[in-house]
Amino acid sequence: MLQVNNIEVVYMNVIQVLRGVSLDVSDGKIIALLGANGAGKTTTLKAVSGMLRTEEGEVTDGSIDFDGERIDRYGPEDIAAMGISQAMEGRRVLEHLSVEENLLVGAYCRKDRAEVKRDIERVFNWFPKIKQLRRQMSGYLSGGEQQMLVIGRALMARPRLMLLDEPSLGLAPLLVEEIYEIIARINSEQRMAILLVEQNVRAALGIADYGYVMENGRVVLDGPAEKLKDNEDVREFYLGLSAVGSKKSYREVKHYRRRKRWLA
Amino acid sequence: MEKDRQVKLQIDKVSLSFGGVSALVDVSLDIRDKEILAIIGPNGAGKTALLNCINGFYKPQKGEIYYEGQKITRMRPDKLARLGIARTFQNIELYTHLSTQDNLMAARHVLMEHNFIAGALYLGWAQKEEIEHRQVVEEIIDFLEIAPIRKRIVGLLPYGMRKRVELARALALGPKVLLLDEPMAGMNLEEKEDIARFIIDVFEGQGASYPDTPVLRDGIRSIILVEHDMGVVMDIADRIIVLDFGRKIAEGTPAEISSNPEVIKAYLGKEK
Amino acid sequence: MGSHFGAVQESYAQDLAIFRTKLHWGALFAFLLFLFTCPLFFSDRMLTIMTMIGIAVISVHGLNILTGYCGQISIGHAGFMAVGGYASAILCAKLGFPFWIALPCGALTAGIAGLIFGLPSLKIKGFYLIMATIAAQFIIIWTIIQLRSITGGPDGLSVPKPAIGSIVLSSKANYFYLVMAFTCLATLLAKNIVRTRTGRAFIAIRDNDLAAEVMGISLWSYKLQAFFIGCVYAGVAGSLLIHYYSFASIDQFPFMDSVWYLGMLIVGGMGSTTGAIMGAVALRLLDELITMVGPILSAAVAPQAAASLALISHGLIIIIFLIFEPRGLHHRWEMIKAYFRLWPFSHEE
Amino acid sequence: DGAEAQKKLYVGGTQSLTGPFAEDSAAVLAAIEDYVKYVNETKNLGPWRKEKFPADITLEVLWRDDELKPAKALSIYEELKAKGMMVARISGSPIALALKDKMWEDRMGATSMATGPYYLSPPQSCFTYYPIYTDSLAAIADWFKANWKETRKPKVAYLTADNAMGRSIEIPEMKAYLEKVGYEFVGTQYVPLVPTSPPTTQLTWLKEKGVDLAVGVMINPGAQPTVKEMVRLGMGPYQPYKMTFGTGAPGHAAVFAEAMGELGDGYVCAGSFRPMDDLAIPGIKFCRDLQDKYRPGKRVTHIMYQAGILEGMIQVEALRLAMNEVPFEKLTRRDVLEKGFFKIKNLETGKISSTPLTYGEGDIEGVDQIRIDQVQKGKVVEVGLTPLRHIFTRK
Amino acid sequence: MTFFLQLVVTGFALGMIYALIALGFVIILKCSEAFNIAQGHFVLIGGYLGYTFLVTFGLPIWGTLLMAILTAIIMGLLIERLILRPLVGQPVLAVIMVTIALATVLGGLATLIWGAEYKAYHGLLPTINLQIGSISVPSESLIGLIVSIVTVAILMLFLRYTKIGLAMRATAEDLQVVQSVGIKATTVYAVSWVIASIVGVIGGILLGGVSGANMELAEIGLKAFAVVLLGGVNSIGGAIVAGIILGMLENVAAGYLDPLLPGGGLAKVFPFIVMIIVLIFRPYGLFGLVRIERI
Ligand SMILES: Nc1ncnc2c1ncn2[C@@H]1O[C@H](COP(=O)(O)OP(=O)(O)OP(=O)(O)O)[C@@H](O)[C@H]1O
Ligand SMILES: Nc1ncnc2c1ncn2[C@@H]1O[C@H](COP(=O)(O)OP(=O)(O)OP(=O)(O)O)[C@@H](O)[C@H]1O
Ligand SMILES: [Mg+2]
Ligand SMILES: [Mg+2]
Repeated sequence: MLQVNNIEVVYMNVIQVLRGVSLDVSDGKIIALLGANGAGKTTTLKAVSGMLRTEEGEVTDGSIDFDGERIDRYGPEDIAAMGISQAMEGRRVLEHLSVEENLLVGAYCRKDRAEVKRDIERVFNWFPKIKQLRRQMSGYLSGGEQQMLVIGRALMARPRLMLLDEPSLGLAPLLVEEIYEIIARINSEQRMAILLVEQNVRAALGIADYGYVMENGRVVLDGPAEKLKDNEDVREFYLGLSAVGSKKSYREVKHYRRRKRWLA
Repeated sequence: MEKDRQVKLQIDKVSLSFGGVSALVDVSLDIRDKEILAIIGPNGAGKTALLNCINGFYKPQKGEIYYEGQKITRMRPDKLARLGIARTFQNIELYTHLSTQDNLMAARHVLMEHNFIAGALYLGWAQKEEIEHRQVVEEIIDFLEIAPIRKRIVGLLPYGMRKRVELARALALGPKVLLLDEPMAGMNLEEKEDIARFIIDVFEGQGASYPDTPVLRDGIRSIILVEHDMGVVMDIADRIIVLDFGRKIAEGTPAEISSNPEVIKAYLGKEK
Repeated sequence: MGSHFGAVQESYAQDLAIFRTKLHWGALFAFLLFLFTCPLFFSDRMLTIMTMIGIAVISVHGLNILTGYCGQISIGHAGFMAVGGYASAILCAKLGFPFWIALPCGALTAGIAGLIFGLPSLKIKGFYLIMATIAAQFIIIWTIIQLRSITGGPDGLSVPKPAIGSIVLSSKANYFYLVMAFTCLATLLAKNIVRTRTGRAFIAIRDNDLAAEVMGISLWSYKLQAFFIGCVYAGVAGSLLIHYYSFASIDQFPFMDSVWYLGMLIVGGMGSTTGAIMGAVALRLLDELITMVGPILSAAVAPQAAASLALISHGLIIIIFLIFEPRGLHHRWEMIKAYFRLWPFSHEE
Repeated sequence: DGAEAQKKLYVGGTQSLTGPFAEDSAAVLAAIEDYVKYVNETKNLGPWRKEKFPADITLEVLWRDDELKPAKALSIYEELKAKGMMVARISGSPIALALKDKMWEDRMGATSMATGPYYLSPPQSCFTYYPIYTDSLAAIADWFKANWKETRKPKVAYLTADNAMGRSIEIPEMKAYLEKVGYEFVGTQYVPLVPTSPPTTQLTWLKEKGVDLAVGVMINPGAQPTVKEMVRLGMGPYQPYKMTFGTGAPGHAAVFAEAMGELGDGYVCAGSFRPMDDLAIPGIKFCRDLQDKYRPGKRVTHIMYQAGILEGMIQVEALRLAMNEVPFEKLTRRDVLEKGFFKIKNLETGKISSTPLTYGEGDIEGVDQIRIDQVQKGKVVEVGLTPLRHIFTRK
Repeated sequence: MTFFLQLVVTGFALGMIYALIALGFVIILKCSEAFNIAQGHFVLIGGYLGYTFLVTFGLPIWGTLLMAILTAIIMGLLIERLILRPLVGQPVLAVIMVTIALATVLGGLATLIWGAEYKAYHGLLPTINLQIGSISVPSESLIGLIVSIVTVAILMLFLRYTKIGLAMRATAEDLQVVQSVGIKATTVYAVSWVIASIVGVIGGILLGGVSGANMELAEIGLKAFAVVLLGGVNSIGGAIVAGIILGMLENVAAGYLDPLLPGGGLAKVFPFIVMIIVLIFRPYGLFGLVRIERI
């Protein structure tokens, strides 16, 4: 349903961030997008959701198609209306709105009022912690609570494709597990396709069907999740397993600057 | 625990609430010289609130906080920074329009002395001081391996890099106590390893490799780490404190904590 | 990284310098030479315009420190100029002080007024602070009217021609040199302030006041310092203005001027000394251009219509400029520089 | 052609074609243009004048819009000066305050649309054609006192615009004069230059204090709502509560009467211009003729057209007088000031101004008597002529 | 006592008109965090429109209001489409600057169309005389009061019962988030500019009924700004209360304090002084939203 074809993205006319990224999200699948800090994962998501424009960024080459329609020149509102919703990184809650209002904003474009009410309750069921705080101004929530709210808000739109930018960021371990269960459930129940950017590679590859690894603005590796998990580099750099398969201790990390990345 | 080790920071029955929400309830703990103390707990347990109390941003309704024996409970945050308490933030709080280097220089503020008149004239003294501190900043940049982004505007850096700059800025304050609020969130494993190594290196001190920068040379002897990644916490913390609903529910070594049933129920979940 | 292509610095001192390359020094020299020789080939009118621009630049530098760097938006800058201007006018006219003593005293008075009206900034932020500064403007002007016995109230106050020693600054050229000297000095000092400790504290407060406080910057002290410095600049500009008119009157400091000083800063680009200069120069020149267009237009339509058409175009030019460059002239300038630094490569790594 | 082009003199000057005085300034500019065309064409100076303007010299109007901004006026002034202009004009007090000293330094004579006491402090090279506000109000006070029938002292208060113009009457000399003439001074009430709500409170105050005469300086947008509210509250010379309200020149009675009709009955104005349709007055007739000739179909009905005619006359007269003594080629600004403006004596204005205009060194007020007009039955009626009192003591 | 009550009553009516105009500010601030320097110029245009429709076209008051509202809608839409839309997502300061320039343009237009002339139309608004005991309420004040109350009420209902109110608040917080959920920010802006221009224009007609259409009307916009901040930037109710307080303060200051001072003019600054004092104790205005400050 979503095809990103060899796009290049340039910020402020001078800073080139993506240098030819292609990926594919097909109906109802979960796709993981992995990569180090600054690889361009967030930028890729922004390119899809049309959010680049407000940051002086631009897709200078390549194209993005959604259901066969080319969307890389559309505004973010139009793209959202087509059924793509993004949970942005950095816990972007609407601070001065209450938790409930935040969720309502998420469902703004939906007409089915009754269904929206039910969805709010559903979100509260997934995240009981924020249910207690439903009248609280969201700016006062703790980091993790805000993260739950952002995910909940993205879900409220009932999109066909959801772009999740690091959903597990700052969540307690118990909750990370839950979140992934929820994502998997939504994916299977609502046939919602998900493009997932994650640093928690273990969890992401656990539910994803397919994965891409980005490096320096390029896709350097892709394949079905199972195959990626077995890739030697992925195992070492992302899963923290040495060749033998045992886990290293953080105390014993070596003091030299290590070999980095696939491509120089 | 060795009781004779000097207590750096003592938190005594601190309670904090916002309207109806109690963020902290009678929390007592202390951090001693030469230790990395981890604070863990579910989301909304009050970890960040506790750090905010320590550095004066929140004023607790009850209880007292002592730093090296001095009562600091209602002190202004900037005074506490001068006393040597530095921190990083959960939702990155950098000076977005400054370069990495200037962010660190801005933290050196507390250790610099020239005022705006000397600065305006930029003669001898001010220039000398600027250069001196610039040297320290460069050492920190070198230590944290952020030289390539030295002159980049931090607002545009990727998430992980900004976290690292925050750590650098905290070090630039030259603190004696370092509070870290989820320094590794949003990083992949390899980057977490880097940060873990930096924390350990800072804790241990680097001696002669960074002769001009006291924090790096002698190390920071007391570090409080708030983090959700259990792997990291278990590996590098000397002692762990667990908060839940604003209360301290457990305290102990990593081994003790990981087998504490209450902690498993509230926070860790079943071991897989 | 751009620095691969720029000059390579060998010491921190060099890295910290304002003028780093031969090109920088050459440009500086050429500019100073131009300023020095201006009166030889410029008409009185051009000198007047340049003098007024110089004064505006000084004022906008002050506003830039306060608003552009420290983030305390002020729409009362003309009011602070009035304090400086009137203080030095009164010293000269009523107490017979020489100009060169009255001017710093005026500047200091404006600084103190800045401190007083800056006090609410410790509690009030953002838009609410704007209100306090607007209030400053009106309260200051009102006070000047009230103190009729020393300020002349609405009738204004005549000020003797400024003199430094035995040189009476009565010719356009003389005063032009004086203002330009002040402008250059003001620019240099502003640049130095903002690139050293104090300036970084200001930016820290602007970008993130909460973190700044936790990171050891006393909001209390630095916000007041910003008000003080910004208003001292305004005071100098106000003094220079009044001595140029040889007459002090409240009409020289209308509220709309405060708005336009902020406008100059926005058009130039907040938080950059070059931007402050560019903005002041651009808007003042545009203003003059519009004046010239009026009578020419009136050949086609009635004079009043011509005047209003000129005014409309004034607004439209600014609007169109902002639509294309909402971040101000300075930003455009940086982009051009970046482009040439990278040349012949089209993108940065 | 070349020789003719050389013999050119400029009149006009800075205008405030945008901002609050836009309309006044536009009318003035139109009048100056028309008058200059008239002089160029006929070489006459006015239907009632015998003198001729030198035949070989053409006049040209130069103007720039200063938007009432002092800084702009300054550079415009320099520009016009550089073009060789030897007379200037002032369009409002902000401009006056900024240019007055520069003009004196350059010995530039100027006509002025604004009238404030600041002109009376030396240096002086700006000339007005209606009296200073304090003198206007003194004239009203004299007239009112002369008609006062009761034995008790009449009570007077200021009811004046809340701006520099309105407050310029608050000088000790003014109050002293009122008391000297036999008034009891009660106090001051201010009305915003353009009021946003009817000045009910101010008027109630006057009523409570038992004021008989209220005087002040107000422009029409301030005076009209004030008088309207007075009538509503039953105050005025023909109302249950007897009180007279008088203002100085910019609140021209003619404009007022036209806008208010009989509602404005009783309103008094000192030193104001005549109605634009009173063709019995030679000056007004002249205005009408000029307009018929030079702007047929686009008649300017604004009262300040009269001011423009006066300004044109004064500027041209100063140039002419100066050229009587100094040849065109040697003419300087100083000559125009000292041998022109200072020498204007009894310049006949066709009754546009209260009296013929006379200027001299230190005498910038022009008129020496002040006409007092009152609105009666919706029409302007001349009710008195009072000598200038020179209230303001020069410093 | 009569005097005092007189002050209070006229102040109240004036304050209600201020509150109406201030609403325009609040709406723009609510959705874009930018303050609209040109709000006073909407008032100016309103004054002249009042003259045009009442006097030139001889329409009755309701026809005038209707036509003026139509004009205001067109004006608001044009401004949003041509000037604000290209600036969506740009720094707030650019938006503020654009409103400064817009003020210049509107001022120029008023001069161009109406010659900056003073155009009186008092007496053309309907006259209702109200005498409460010894206090006599001016007709203009009464009309102003009624029209403002009705307009404000309609607007408040509109904002409460449509989702647009929520969208406005959300847009002010974070444009990107709002766009990411499919809210058309441009629509939100368009609605708010239309509302701002409607209330400005109506306010202009009401004030013009007292003072006549006049260039000085633009200055009134500034007072409305003070009203907004006193009330609290994001509070419509606050704007109303503050408008009334300010209107009364202004009148009481003019009535009682001015005569005591040699130079007078206190009416202009007294509200400012009170406001600074209030803000020091309530930094977010009387009813403003407390800004969230946490790290
Ligand atoms: N608005 C912007 N202007 C200029 N450069 C930008 C901008 N946003 C991002 N960049 C640059 O683009 C690069 C990629 O950033 P991006 O945020 O896409 O990385 P990421 O893969 O999401 O990293 P992380 O895992 O840390 O979130 C970085 O080098 C960053 O500096
Ligand atoms: N300023 C405040 N006003 C109101 N409530 C607050 C405030 N600060 C924190 N809280 C509440 O206090 C509780 C504790 O918050 P805190 O930020 O300390 O949690 P945390 O332990 O850091 O959680 P996380 O791991 O999610 O960051 C939360 O429920 C939060 O909503
Ligand atoms: Mg990212
Ligand atoms: Mg936290």
